[in-house]
Amino acid sequence: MAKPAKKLVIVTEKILLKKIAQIVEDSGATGYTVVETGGKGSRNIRSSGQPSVSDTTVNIKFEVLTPDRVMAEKIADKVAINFFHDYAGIIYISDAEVLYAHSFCGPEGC
Amino acid sequence: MAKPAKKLVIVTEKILLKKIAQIVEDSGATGYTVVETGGKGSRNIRSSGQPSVSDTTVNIKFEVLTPDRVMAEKIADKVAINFFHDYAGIIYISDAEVLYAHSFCGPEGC
Amino acid sequence: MAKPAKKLVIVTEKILLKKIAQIVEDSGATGYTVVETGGKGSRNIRSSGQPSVSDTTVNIKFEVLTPDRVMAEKIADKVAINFFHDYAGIIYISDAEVLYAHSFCGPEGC
Amino acid sequence: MDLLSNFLMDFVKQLQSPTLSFLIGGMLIAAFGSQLQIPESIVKIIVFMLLTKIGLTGGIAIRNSNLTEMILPAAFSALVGILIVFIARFTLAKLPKVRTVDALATGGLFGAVSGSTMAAALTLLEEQNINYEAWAGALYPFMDIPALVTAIVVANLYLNHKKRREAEYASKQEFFGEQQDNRVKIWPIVKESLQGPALSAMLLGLALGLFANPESVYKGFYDPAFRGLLSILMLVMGMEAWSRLGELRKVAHWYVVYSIVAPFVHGLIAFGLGMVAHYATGFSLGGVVVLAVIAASSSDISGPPTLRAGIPSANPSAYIGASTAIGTPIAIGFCIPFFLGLAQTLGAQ
Amino acid sequence: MDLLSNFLMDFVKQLQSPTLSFLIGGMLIAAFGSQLQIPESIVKIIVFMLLTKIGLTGGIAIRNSNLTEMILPAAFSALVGILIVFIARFTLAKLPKVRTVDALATGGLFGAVSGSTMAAALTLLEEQNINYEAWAGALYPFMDIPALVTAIVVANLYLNHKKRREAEYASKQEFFGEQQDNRVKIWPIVKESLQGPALSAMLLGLALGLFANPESVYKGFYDPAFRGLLSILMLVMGMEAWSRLGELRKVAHWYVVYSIVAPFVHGLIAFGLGMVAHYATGFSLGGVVVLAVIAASSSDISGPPTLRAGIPSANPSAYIGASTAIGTPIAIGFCIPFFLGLAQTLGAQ
Amino acid sequence: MDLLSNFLMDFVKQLQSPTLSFLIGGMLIAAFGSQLQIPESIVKIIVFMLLTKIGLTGGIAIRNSNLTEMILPAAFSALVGILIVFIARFTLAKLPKVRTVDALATGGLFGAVSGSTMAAALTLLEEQNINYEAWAGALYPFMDIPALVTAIVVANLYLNHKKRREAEYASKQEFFGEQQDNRVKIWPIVKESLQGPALSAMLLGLALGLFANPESVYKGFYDPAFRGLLSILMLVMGMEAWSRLGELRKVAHWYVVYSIVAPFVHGLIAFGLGMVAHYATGFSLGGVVVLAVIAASSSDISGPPTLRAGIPSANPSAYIGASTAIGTPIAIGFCIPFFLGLAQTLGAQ
Ligand SMILES: Nc1ncnc2c1ncn2[C@@H]1O[C@H](COP(=O)(O)O)[C@@H](O)[C@H]1O
Ligand SMILES: Nc1ncnc2c1ncn2[C@@H]1O[C@H](COP(=O)(O)O)[C@@H](O)[C@H]1O
Ligand SMILES: Nc1ncnc2c1ncn2[C@@H]1O[C@H](COP(=O)(O)O)[C@@H](O)[C@H]1O
Ligand code: NA
Ligand code: NA
Ligand code: NA
Repeated sequence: MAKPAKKLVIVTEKILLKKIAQIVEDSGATGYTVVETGGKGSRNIRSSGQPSVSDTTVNIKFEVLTPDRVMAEKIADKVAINFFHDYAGIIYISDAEVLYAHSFCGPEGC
Repeated sequence: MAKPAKKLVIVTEKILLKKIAQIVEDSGATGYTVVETGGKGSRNIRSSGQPSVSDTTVNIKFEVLTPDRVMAEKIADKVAINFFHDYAGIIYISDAEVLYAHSFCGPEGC
Repeated sequence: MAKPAKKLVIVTEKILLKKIAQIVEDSGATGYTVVETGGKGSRNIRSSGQPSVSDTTVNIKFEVLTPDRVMAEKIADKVAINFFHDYAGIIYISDAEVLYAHSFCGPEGC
Repeated sequence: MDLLSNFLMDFVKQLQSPTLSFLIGGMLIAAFGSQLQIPESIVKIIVFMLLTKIGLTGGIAIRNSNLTEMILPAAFSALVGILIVFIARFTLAKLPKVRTVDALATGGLFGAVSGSTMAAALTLLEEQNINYEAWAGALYPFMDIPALVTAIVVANLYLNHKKRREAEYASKQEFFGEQQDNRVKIWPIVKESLQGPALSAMLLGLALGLFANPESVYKGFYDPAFRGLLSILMLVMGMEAWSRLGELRKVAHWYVVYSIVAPFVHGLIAFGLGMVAHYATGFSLGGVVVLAVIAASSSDISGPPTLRAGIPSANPSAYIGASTAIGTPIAIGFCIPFFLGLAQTLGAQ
Repeated sequence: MDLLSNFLMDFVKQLQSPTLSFLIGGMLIAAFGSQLQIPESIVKIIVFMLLTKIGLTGGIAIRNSNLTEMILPAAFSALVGILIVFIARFTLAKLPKVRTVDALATGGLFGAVSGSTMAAALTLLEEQNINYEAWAGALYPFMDIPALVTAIVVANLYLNHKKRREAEYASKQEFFGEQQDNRVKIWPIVKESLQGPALSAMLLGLALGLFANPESVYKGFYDPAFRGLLSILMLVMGMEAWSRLGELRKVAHWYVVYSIVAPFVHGLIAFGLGMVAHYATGFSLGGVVVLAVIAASSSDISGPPTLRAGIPSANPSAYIGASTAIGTPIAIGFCIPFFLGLAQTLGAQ
Repeated sequence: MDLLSNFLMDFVKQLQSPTLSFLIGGMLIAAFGSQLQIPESIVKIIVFMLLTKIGLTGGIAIRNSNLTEMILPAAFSALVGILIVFIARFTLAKLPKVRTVDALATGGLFGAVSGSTMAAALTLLEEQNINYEAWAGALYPFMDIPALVTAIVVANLYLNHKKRREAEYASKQEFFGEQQDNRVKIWPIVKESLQGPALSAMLLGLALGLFANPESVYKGFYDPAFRGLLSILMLVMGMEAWSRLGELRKVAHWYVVYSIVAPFVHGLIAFGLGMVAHYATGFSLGGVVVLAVIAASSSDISGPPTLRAGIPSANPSAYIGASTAIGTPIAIGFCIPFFLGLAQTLGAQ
């Protein structure tokens, strides 16, 4: 009943939100989940000058379930090549099994 | 020392927060972690009419560690059957190992 | 091209944010991602008396990618021994593969 | 002829009022793709303050007034709220490509009341120096709750009925445990409405106005901030309306027609009933305008989640899109000036 | 007899004041399950503005006043703050099922000061036209910090002592590296208190009042917004109190008794010392009320995180529950009117 | 001698103004490690209200004024904005360890305008009773946009040029698809600037001031809240400046020198041009101060994201650090009093 999948995670600067959403949508993935996060890495950069004495969360984390590794790597490559020269970010994948999803599982069901 | 577990992830509409928390609690899981997220899927529905010109996050993501796949699937089934006909959502599981937890590991420890 | 890694997840009380960030940084990890979450566990404690009639998120969730299990366990042990006697919390790990990262992959690349 | 040109000049003048011009400004900057955001927490506190103020006004007024005056307008409010749902049931629901549950949810939302639209109407009445009963804002729940309850009850009766008839649904019935019991419970819906943030704030204000002495904070804080805060909320409404237009494209075009026509029809019905109260019990013309505007308005804050929970199978893109993207701007931008003008014309006679 | 009926009538009248009626309103709508939420960012800015205003008032006042007047009340504040912790140590901690560290943390929280309670007292004093020294609000840190420091120090001394005695703890000692060094450091606790958002805002206001010329923003902004913002904060306090009641059920019932009695006891001690200052150095009766109220109050914003970090093994459900769910409503709803009435009775003689 | 001591006394007096003292207060409490936080949503709404108010003032003023007066100051604003980028290109960029793209981005940010700095200047002008054209705030976009556009265009021309020359970049070129087309498009940059939250709010206010009748909310809401809200924003600016100082340590020290000197240089150039307009078309001395201050200011809200997107390879720690940690406090704390004093000295003659 469950359908094996790859879970792709992209953490990068908030300013790239729309551009990465576009890449994910173009890739053929059925959707994505995105959340604002804080974080620290080698660059430790904030992408906006927004006054933020408050503990602003300035990274975004995309989670995208893809049916196979190929699609995940395609998205990862495109994001990394376009943005990781100039922007902070990390991309990783792991295994998952989708149990229920409206569009993910194709006609034959999960 | 570590105890194998399943990590169940449920992403769905915010309006279901309390009902899903109840299902998780009833299932015997020792707890859950929940976060507001944005996202896009096949339904692309917002569940509230709250004025939200701001980039409101309108989904919720539950993460539940369960000792075995059976419990995870029980929760998933109940959520999907009750809500996924009418509400947007996705459910998936992956493997994890619990290292420390107050109640998760039983008397014998993790 | 991808580099195998462990993903360490720590969910605990928000008041420990700085202390845990310090432990992670001291461990040699290249970075971390952190997000505020809500949640319920055996302790069900809020760590601050901040008026919060609103649905405040009061836990924090750290995600740390480490090159191996040893580093992940070192961090987990330190956090658990120092804080889990008095504070709510859970720690688990899972497998991941890093595809792109600025500092994670060493000179030979991912 | 003269009447029409007067009316048009008045209309343009009212579009220039802070309330309406901020609404239009919001639509324009959203159309231009502005990154301006009014944070959600600010929107929440503004809604709280506006509705608390409306409640306080009402509560303080009721303390010194003859409550029997309120009976007829309140009854008419409830009547209109229920009627609007049935109008949707027998017009919108009959149109091609419109599902019955979606039509009922839309009717419920248009029957329910928008606090921000009401606040805009009260402000414009004051700017035009038209008197209205200070308790007029308290008519809100009398129309809001009956509309939502009716929509949810009728939709569930309809669904139950359909389920029983259709044999192929039989096997699925056990999944929808909650709805198996064929009686729809009304009190939980009423309670959920009352618990919503907008109605809670208004009723809180009402109770404090009635039983406490909030005059000092009313005069020093809630009242003076009212119009300014409303201007920000109008901006948000305008931006929101624009950004929701897209959602409407996905649903039947009849929703657009409904959202333009319904506010006027609902408002006129209420206006007519209000005039009955005017002649019967001396309900002021300003009060008649308030009644017409809350009928013309569609709920934007409390209504949608109540309906989403009460009629889960209805498509929120349809009813929220119709209400937020078209219904609310029409109600604020056209119905308020229209009913104001109507009352002034009648008052001048 | 006459005195009592006067007192009761006064009490009811004060419950109708905006401050107290919003508190009660908050409890009622929370009890009713309302979905109304005041966003956390709004609560934060309100606390900032109230305490900045109190600080500015104090700073501007101190500029023109004889500071020696402040010495005695400030010393009494510190004394009361310390005393309250020891009272908890020798009463609450001795009760069955109450752990000593929990009792000490609770004593620390009740010794510390609630900015919102103080703001409520200052507002009610003004509404009743009772004079008080404008610098009275500046007594806050003199009681707050000693109470928190004493609680943390005593708790850690107690824990160290216990650890040394109990041999079975020996092996675990190395885990608690921080506490191995048996001397408890005081300066970090003081610093953490001063760095908390409430005290920071008050001290900032104080400094600006003393060294700058903030009169224009004080008169045009901070002062006029004070009462209105306070009414919103009182609503939040009421809702919060109600929602915390559940937590109290999990801990020993003695916390309920303590939370009802302690505010009065602490307030009376402070009132007595205040009267000493009244006769000795002319400290006003209004000032005595302020002193009594800050003693009766328990910290709601800065205190809890300081104690959570300083006494990690104490159970926050116990001390935060006791303070927020019962201590604060008692202090605001009963102690303020009580000490006001006491002062008026004494003043009338 | 007398002039200098007068100037110094004036300077100290201006530091005591609410605006500047809150800025200093913010730096101090941040230095002390205070946990005080002004929530981001509050900062956003304050910026919205301040810039809407400045826009409204301008719009209402323009309605009643001779627009030709504005031509010369607006042209000078644009000139200064462009000039500042080239100054950075030929001074800062030539310094050791400073990358050209970083220098250009820094120049763009210092050429662009800070709404909060401008608001502070307008407030201080009013406190000192110095007249200025009510439309002076509307000069903002005339300097802001040209500066950002110039910086982005020049940086991209420079990068393209470099790429073509350096053969070893050839293989990578295909990755940077967007920049392959060697013409830099200007309209998207202008549009992005106009869409930013600060400029959107100002232009919205301007349009409403021009075409609607917002006087009632202007007088009852936006205007009276202005100074108070500004004091909170100044506090935030001060805290932010302190917390960004650390970032500057990671980049070349020349940024520190630039950030101290540049505001004065830019301001003096603008002051000079403003005096030309003063003698040529009667531009008021107050207006000259506004022109000088917006030149001295560096953008804090809209500029950084625009530059981050437009010159991705520039290091934000360099330009945001330089602007927020040093440029802005210098502009507000030193340049405003300096140019005010200069104008008063010239006006007294
Ligand atoms: N080892 C890591 N584990 C988890 N998240 C990381 C790690 N390294 C970097 N990140 C995240 O990726 C972002 C960008 O990293 P960087 O490009 O190295 O600055 C950081 O802000 C973190 O949120
Ligand atoms: N392929 C996917 N990867 C990650 N999240 C998804 C995916 N598909 C759907 N989601 C999430 O699930 C929610 C509901 O999906 P849907 O029911 O398809 O509208 C979306 O709003 C996303 O947050
Ligand atoms: N089984 C679980 N699955 C997911 N998160 C959990 C689980 N148990 C506990 N947590 C998280 O860990 C926090 C502390 O747990 P505890 O120490 O048991 O109170 C909770 O607030 C949850 O956010
Ligand atoms: Na209606
Ligand atoms: Na106290
Ligand atoms: Na500039």
